[in-house]
Amino acid sequence: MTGLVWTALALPLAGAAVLAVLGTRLPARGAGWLASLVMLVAFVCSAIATIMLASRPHEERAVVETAWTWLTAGSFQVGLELWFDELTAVMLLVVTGIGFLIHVYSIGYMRGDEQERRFFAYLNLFVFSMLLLVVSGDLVLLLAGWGLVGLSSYLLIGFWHQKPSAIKAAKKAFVMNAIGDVGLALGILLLFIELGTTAYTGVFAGAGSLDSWTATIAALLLLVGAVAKSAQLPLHTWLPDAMEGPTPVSALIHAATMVTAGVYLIARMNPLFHAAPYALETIVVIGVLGLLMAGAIALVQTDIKRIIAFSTMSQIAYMFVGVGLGAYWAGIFHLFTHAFFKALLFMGAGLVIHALHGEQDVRNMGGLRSVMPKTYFCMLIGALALVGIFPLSGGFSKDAILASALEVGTPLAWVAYIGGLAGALLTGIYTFRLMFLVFHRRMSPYAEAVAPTAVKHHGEGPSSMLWPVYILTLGAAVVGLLQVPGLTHVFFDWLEPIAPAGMVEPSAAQEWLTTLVAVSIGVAGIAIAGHLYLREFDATERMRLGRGRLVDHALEHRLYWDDLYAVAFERPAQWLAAVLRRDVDRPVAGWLPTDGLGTLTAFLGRSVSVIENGVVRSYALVIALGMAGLLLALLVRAG
Amino acid sequence: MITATTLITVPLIAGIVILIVPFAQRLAGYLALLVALGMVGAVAGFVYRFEPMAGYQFGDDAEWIPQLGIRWSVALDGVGLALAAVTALVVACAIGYGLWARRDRTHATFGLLLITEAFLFVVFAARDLFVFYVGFEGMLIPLLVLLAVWGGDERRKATVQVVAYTAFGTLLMLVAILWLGLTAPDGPDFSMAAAVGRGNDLVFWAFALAFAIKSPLFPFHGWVMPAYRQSSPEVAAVLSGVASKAGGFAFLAVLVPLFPEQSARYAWLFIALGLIGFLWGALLAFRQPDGRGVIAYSSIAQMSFVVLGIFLLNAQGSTGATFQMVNHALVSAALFLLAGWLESQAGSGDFRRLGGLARSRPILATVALVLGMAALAVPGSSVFASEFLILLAAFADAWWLGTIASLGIVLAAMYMLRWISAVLHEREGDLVGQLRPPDLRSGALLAVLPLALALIALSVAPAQLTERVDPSSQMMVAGAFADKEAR
Amino acid sequence: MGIVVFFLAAFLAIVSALAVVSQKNPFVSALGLLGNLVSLATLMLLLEAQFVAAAQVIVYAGAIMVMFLFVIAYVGPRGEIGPGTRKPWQVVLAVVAGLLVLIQIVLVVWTTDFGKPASVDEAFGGPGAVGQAFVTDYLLAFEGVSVILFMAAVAGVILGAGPRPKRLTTDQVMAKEGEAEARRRAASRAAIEAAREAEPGEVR
Amino acid sequence: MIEAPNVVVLAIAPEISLLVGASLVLMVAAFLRGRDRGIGVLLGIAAFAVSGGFAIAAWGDPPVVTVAEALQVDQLTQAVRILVAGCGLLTLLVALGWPRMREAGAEYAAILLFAATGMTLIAGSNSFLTLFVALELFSISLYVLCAFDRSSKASLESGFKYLVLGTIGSIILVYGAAFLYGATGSFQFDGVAAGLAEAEPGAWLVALGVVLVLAGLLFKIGALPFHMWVPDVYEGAPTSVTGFMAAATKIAAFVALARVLAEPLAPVRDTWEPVLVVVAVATIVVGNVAALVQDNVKRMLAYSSIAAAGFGLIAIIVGGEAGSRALLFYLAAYAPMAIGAFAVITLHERDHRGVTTLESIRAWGFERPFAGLALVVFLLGFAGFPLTAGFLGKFLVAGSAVESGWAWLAVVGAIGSVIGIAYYLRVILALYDRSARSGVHAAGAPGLASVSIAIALCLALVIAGGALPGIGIDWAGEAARVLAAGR
Amino acid sequence: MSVGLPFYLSVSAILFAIGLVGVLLRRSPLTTLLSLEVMLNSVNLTLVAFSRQVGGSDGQVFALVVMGIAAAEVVVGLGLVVAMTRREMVLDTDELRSLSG
Repeated sequence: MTGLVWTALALPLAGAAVLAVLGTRLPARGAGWLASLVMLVAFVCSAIATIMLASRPHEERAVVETAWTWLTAGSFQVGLELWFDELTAVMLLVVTGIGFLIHVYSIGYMRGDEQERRFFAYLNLFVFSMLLLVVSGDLVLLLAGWGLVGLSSYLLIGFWHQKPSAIKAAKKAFVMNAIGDVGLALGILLLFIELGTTAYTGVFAGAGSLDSWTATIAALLLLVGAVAKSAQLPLHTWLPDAMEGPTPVSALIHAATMVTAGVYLIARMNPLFHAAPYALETIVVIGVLGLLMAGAIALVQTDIKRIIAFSTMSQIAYMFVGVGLGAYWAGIFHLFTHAFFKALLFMGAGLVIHALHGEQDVRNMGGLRSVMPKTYFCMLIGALALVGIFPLSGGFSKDAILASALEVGTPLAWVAYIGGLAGALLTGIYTFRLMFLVFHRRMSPYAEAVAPTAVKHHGEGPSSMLWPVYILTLGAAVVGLLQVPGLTHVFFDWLEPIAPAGMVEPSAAQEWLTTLVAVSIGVAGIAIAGHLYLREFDATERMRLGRGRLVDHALEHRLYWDDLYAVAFERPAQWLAAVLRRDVDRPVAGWLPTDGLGTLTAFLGRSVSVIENGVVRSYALVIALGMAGLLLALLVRAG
Repeated sequence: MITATTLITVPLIAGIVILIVPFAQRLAGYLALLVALGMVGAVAGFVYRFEPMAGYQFGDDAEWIPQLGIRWSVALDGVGLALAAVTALVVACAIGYGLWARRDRTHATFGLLLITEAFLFVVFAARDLFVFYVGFEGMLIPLLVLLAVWGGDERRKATVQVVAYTAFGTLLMLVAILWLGLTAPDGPDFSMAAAVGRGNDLVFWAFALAFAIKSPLFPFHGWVMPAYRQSSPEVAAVLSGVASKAGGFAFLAVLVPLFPEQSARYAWLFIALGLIGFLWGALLAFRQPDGRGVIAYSSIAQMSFVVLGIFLLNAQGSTGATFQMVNHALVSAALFLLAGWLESQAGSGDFRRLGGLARSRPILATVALVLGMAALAVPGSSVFASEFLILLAAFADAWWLGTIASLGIVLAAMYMLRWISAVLHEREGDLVGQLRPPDLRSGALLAVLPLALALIALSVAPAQLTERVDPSSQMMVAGAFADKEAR
Repeated sequence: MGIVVFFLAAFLAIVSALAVVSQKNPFVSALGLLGNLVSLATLMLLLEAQFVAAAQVIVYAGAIMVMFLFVIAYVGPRGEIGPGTRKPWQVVLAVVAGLLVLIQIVLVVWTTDFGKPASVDEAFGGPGAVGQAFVTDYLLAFEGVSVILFMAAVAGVILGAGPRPKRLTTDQVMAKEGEAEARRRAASRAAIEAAREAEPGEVR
Repeated sequence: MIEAPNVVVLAIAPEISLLVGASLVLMVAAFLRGRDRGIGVLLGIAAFAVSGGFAIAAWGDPPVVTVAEALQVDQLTQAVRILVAGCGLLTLLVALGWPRMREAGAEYAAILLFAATGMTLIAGSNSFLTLFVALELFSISLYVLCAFDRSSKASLESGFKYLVLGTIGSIILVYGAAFLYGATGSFQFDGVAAGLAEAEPGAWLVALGVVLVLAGLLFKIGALPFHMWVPDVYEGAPTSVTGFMAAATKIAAFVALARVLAEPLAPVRDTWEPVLVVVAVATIVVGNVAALVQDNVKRMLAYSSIAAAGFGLIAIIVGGEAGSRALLFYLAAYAPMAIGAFAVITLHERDHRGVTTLESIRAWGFERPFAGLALVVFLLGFAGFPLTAGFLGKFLVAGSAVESGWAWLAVVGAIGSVIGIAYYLRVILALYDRSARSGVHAAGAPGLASVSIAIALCLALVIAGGALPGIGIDWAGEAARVLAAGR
Repeated sequence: MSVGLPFYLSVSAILFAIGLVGVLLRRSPLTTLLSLEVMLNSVNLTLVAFSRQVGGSDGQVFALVVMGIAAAEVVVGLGLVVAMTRREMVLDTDELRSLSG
């Protein structure tokens, strides 16, 4: 069983290495198929391993295995440790499964790009990193995976590296992630110093014995990492910019897998967070604020991918609320369903962009329903799942989170509940704003000029792009049924063992009530969106939501977070570095002023040799004076 | 029987022979490369035979100048072996690169590089202060000549600067060594073992100054910029890659064990300087206009960090510092070779005139990316592992120390990304169109690749190194640690 | 009597020494030195060093002075150069140095109590006593001086040998030197230029 | 009845052989006038070899005081005899490369032999009278040797300057000896020592005598403020003579100074010690600083030899067994470096047909790899880099200073050495200036082979003295015991 | 002896100083050599005076040695002057400045 997991872990790495080394010696198409094949095998391995895990008795489901000692120093020891349990299995399946589909999709999407091989190498590398993150049984190793996904994300966002905006976005993502890495690393350091180990077994066992302050600080430091990776407040600003990367990347990394790593981390570290209630409350607060803010900003974005990106941020904020409330299973469940419908939405958007020759501005779309009916249908399913319309997948998972808030019942949980419902309204509006602007209303002149011919020639897309979309559509529609309140209980049962201290589980009544409310709100949102955007209008008109210019301006500028960072950190750092370089380093490092010293010694040397004027009388004079001087000194001293 | 003495004498003799025997130019180069590869093999044999718990090994101990109590005493422990291994690799790659670059007057360049290697081995293996001094000072000569003769346009000024700084430090150290050796209780004795704990503060500072300048530790880095910028790539690689490690190694293997009491007492100062230097170098690297500037200041930052790690005086700190030195040797040597390759192809290292090199140069892009990512310590890389150990040590010492130090890691990400994108990405610079060979290939690639592969290997199993280093490095700081605890 | 002779001799010695130093014509200076020697010989006689006094006159007046006069005659008017006064500081400092040395020695001499001079017998200072000391206790010095004189003779031959030069005035000599120097410089410059411009192959 | 003084002929055999050699050379020269005169030089070499052979054969014999107590023949004297014979031998080899040797080689050899006789005598002198005679013997010989190249105005000028200033120095020495005679009633060293021991402390007369004697001797070693003649004379003299002066004169004068301080003046150490300390520091500083701005290589080496004299003075001040041993080793180590360096300059003068300056030596190292490398080694030896005899000399001197509480003098010496490295480096940089093309090219000429042999011998000595100095240290220690016993 | 030792020594010192000043001031090489002779003579006087004071012949022997050496020096010095004359050099010590710096 563990062998299969190791295989699943190693295959993408091998794939990446083979692609990198062979490079141009591979046929262009072959790279994509090879990478996809690797993913398929990895998925199959994961699936079999999961089945084998499921066949075990409950108490034997957490498997730990060390391949070799990775790093030692003194009492510090980190093994290359595999940790395979129910949560790992879910993540494995999501990563390999969705990952496989997106690889296949990419074959079509990237066709014709001269750097295809590099793209698939990066993609495989990313999958390896993500798998390392989820299967590692040691925090340091998790951090390694954590960093490597950041790296692959950087590489993929900046894939079209001749675009300065892409490189800028990639760097931004990497630096933000690095801040998170450092936070996470500090948390791990603190845990090691308190517990003497970084292996999960030791940490879980010792978490309970930590005093609450230490636990809180450690948990908050881990949270910094989670927040950065999952693009939550206040380290979220990289995610919208990350849409500069190719669309499959957005689908894989910035929707289905990497950004959810923060949720996974919190769920994984639940024994620690359990010991740190303040940290859990912080997570809820971050989640509520994030889901509202991201939803609001999504309302005014004009880039199709950015709208989906903010939606992602908002949905992950829901997951944060879920895990923050202690309903780890609900958070992971939402992660699971979200992976399907968000990947679907991105890939659908990708089809649209493909058909429009790379256009991403929704103002230049419109009326595509007739041209791209298959795409429209799939995306509609995805959008409905996102809004949480019964019985599609998103509804079940999101409502599970909200219902958990009801079950918890604290004031903060009520805030979360209300906030979550408000968020559902925003979700409805922005999702269908997108759908209406893209597929309904009258075609924009650009779309009219481009789309019909493109579709006529190539169809809505090559089959390698369409089939993954279909499969995801199916998934988005049905995976919610794993956990129908009162009927099926698969997900909760499966994940229950991961939280030794137990998980919050709402009653069926709470869930159905919440579903009722949430679906109504979602439908209301769709209605509002229809009211606002389903009218015919000139595409050049600015798409405002409210009347107040201030609000619009603020939302369009994403609530000034970027400007805040620029003013607070980036510019001072740049200024400081410039000043240090220009004015400070030279005097400080040049404490031995070789120039000045050289001039000084040269001056001294010249003054000394002035006496050496070649005149023998002067020499004799110096000798006489020297003798007289020595004599004088000695006589004075003796006398 | 191959011992540490073999390690020293073979490159020394080979270097001198290559220097003076008038072989054909190419032949001299290939001979030098052969010897350098032989040294890699010899060191590999040592690594294979090394017993981590057995202390100093492969040693020789013979009378040298009995009148002064000076012995030819050389042996390798884990720390010395790690650095010797990386030295052998870096020098081999540097010679390989020089061969590719068709350096003129091959005899002299490669002969001198081999002699440098021999002296570096002396430093890493010395168990006698006199022997140590010979290595520490001796390695300067060939490097200086290499800098002064084959350097860039301002090589004279750079040479003078290097000499002024380093000679100043080492000569004061010589006086200190004399004091230690001649005031030994049982007649003159220059062995390190006899010097443990006998030094006073003045002697301590004389040593510390020499090492701080060589490392270079902030604020003794004034010579670094001119030296790294003016020397030819292979020499810069050896200078920043391994020669600077002599300073860091000396802190760990000489200063701390010999002066446990002072080391514990003044550890705070070195920690402070290390911390400042780490951030300082990172900030300055961020604003450098060319590749060499970035690498040079990042080297200052990294070596300051190493010193910080050493003076935390615990197992993780010292092992981490050693590991970090190995990593940095590989990274900076490879980066300098790469920067040199770029300059030789494009005619400039100026960021404003480069860029977009990744386009249709996949090999260059891959190698540069791997190195860049290693340099910025992406988690999972070997540099990350070593930095993590030092951070761990810092955090264990004081939480705020670790927290501030972690800032430097974020800064490292910023400047290395700037380097990568300025060279590889974005729009093509005006010089890039004129490049002759389109991609990193053949000789130059073969010179850089082993360094990159070594980094990757260390990333996969860093414990292979730390397990061998750990017992030795713990021994080195044990005395000072006990003193610190007693305080 | 002794006092009168002493002061007379001392006065003459000083005056003649001043003459040596101050005269423009080296011939006159040399004659001044002769007077100085004789005065000193007188003083030595007062100190009962008859043999040394005699040697002083014989060696100096008989040998050294003659040599001087020959060379002065050989060199001719070129030897006549007035006291240099181009740099006042040189003069001031020279006088200061001289005075400083003088004052210090005189001070030491007059503040030291030497005690009574030793009583000496008749033979003291005579050729017998000094001669005996020379070939017994000071044999090595004696031999050494003879070796030095031998060597000096050889050196005189080496240095003095060669073709006889033309007589020229100072100005002519200086002008010629200037020309020669300029020629030499030009030649060496040309040689270096030529070597620089040559192809490496030719250089080899 | 006059009794002949006792003379142990065997004890003064080296001097006798030198003098006989000189006479033979002159006689042969008289017979062979007009023909190839290399035979005169060969005879000179033979005389030096025989003289040195006698001294070596007598090594370890019990000390003898001979020639009516004028001369003490002990280990120190033997050591100087051997060293001077070696210097003379090497100098004659170098001189063969000088074109004028074909017409006046025999005279040159004869006068060199006379000078060497004076030097060996001064080392063994047992009275101020002997000291003075010996001093004059070699001084006057050197005046002649300096002016030996009559075709060169610079040579005549240097000879005349040396003569005027040297005579002033000698007069001062005699004057001092006279005052000491007045104070003690003797010229014999033991008599003076006995008299001074009884004299009231701080007597002005004694102080006067001591200062004048010291001034006379310091003049010969070229210490401040009596150094003024050194640069001009070194520059103007034929280069082989300069090498001989830098090496042998220094040995003789230093040993004489050490003997005078250790024997007659030992009781008044309080008087001369402060004088020497001031002089030593000033000499080191001024010598090094002034050397820094010289463009003429011979002149630069002259200043460096002034600085070296300052370093030797440190050993003199320290005195005792350690200091004396260090002094002797330092002088012995300095000799081959000086002769070798000036031999290389001789070679360059032949190639260049002109004065050796930093400009004219540019890129010459590539023309003559062996000579260039040798010069580098000699310069590094002067600078005190490890594995050269010069380093060990400085090591011993600084070591003796540190050991006996004069550590600050060692530090001054170390700082001087730092400055020293800067100007030696200027030469090395010029020697291997890759951007310049050598204006001269190496050409064979008669006599150059012997110069090369001399360079090779010096090189071997310098490296052997640095790598395996044990014998030399033992040897210096034995010779130095004489001086140490006096205190 | 009617005049005390200090008188002789003073006369010697005065001559020494005169000779020294002569060397320091005169530019003619011949006069310089003559001034040196004055200095040498003054030292001889000191030696002889002390010899009388001490009552040994050592000082006188030394004085004789000094005389001999002075002769040798004069030979070499004058030989140099002659050689310089032959090389048509200016006989002015201030002009002997090709070696300086």
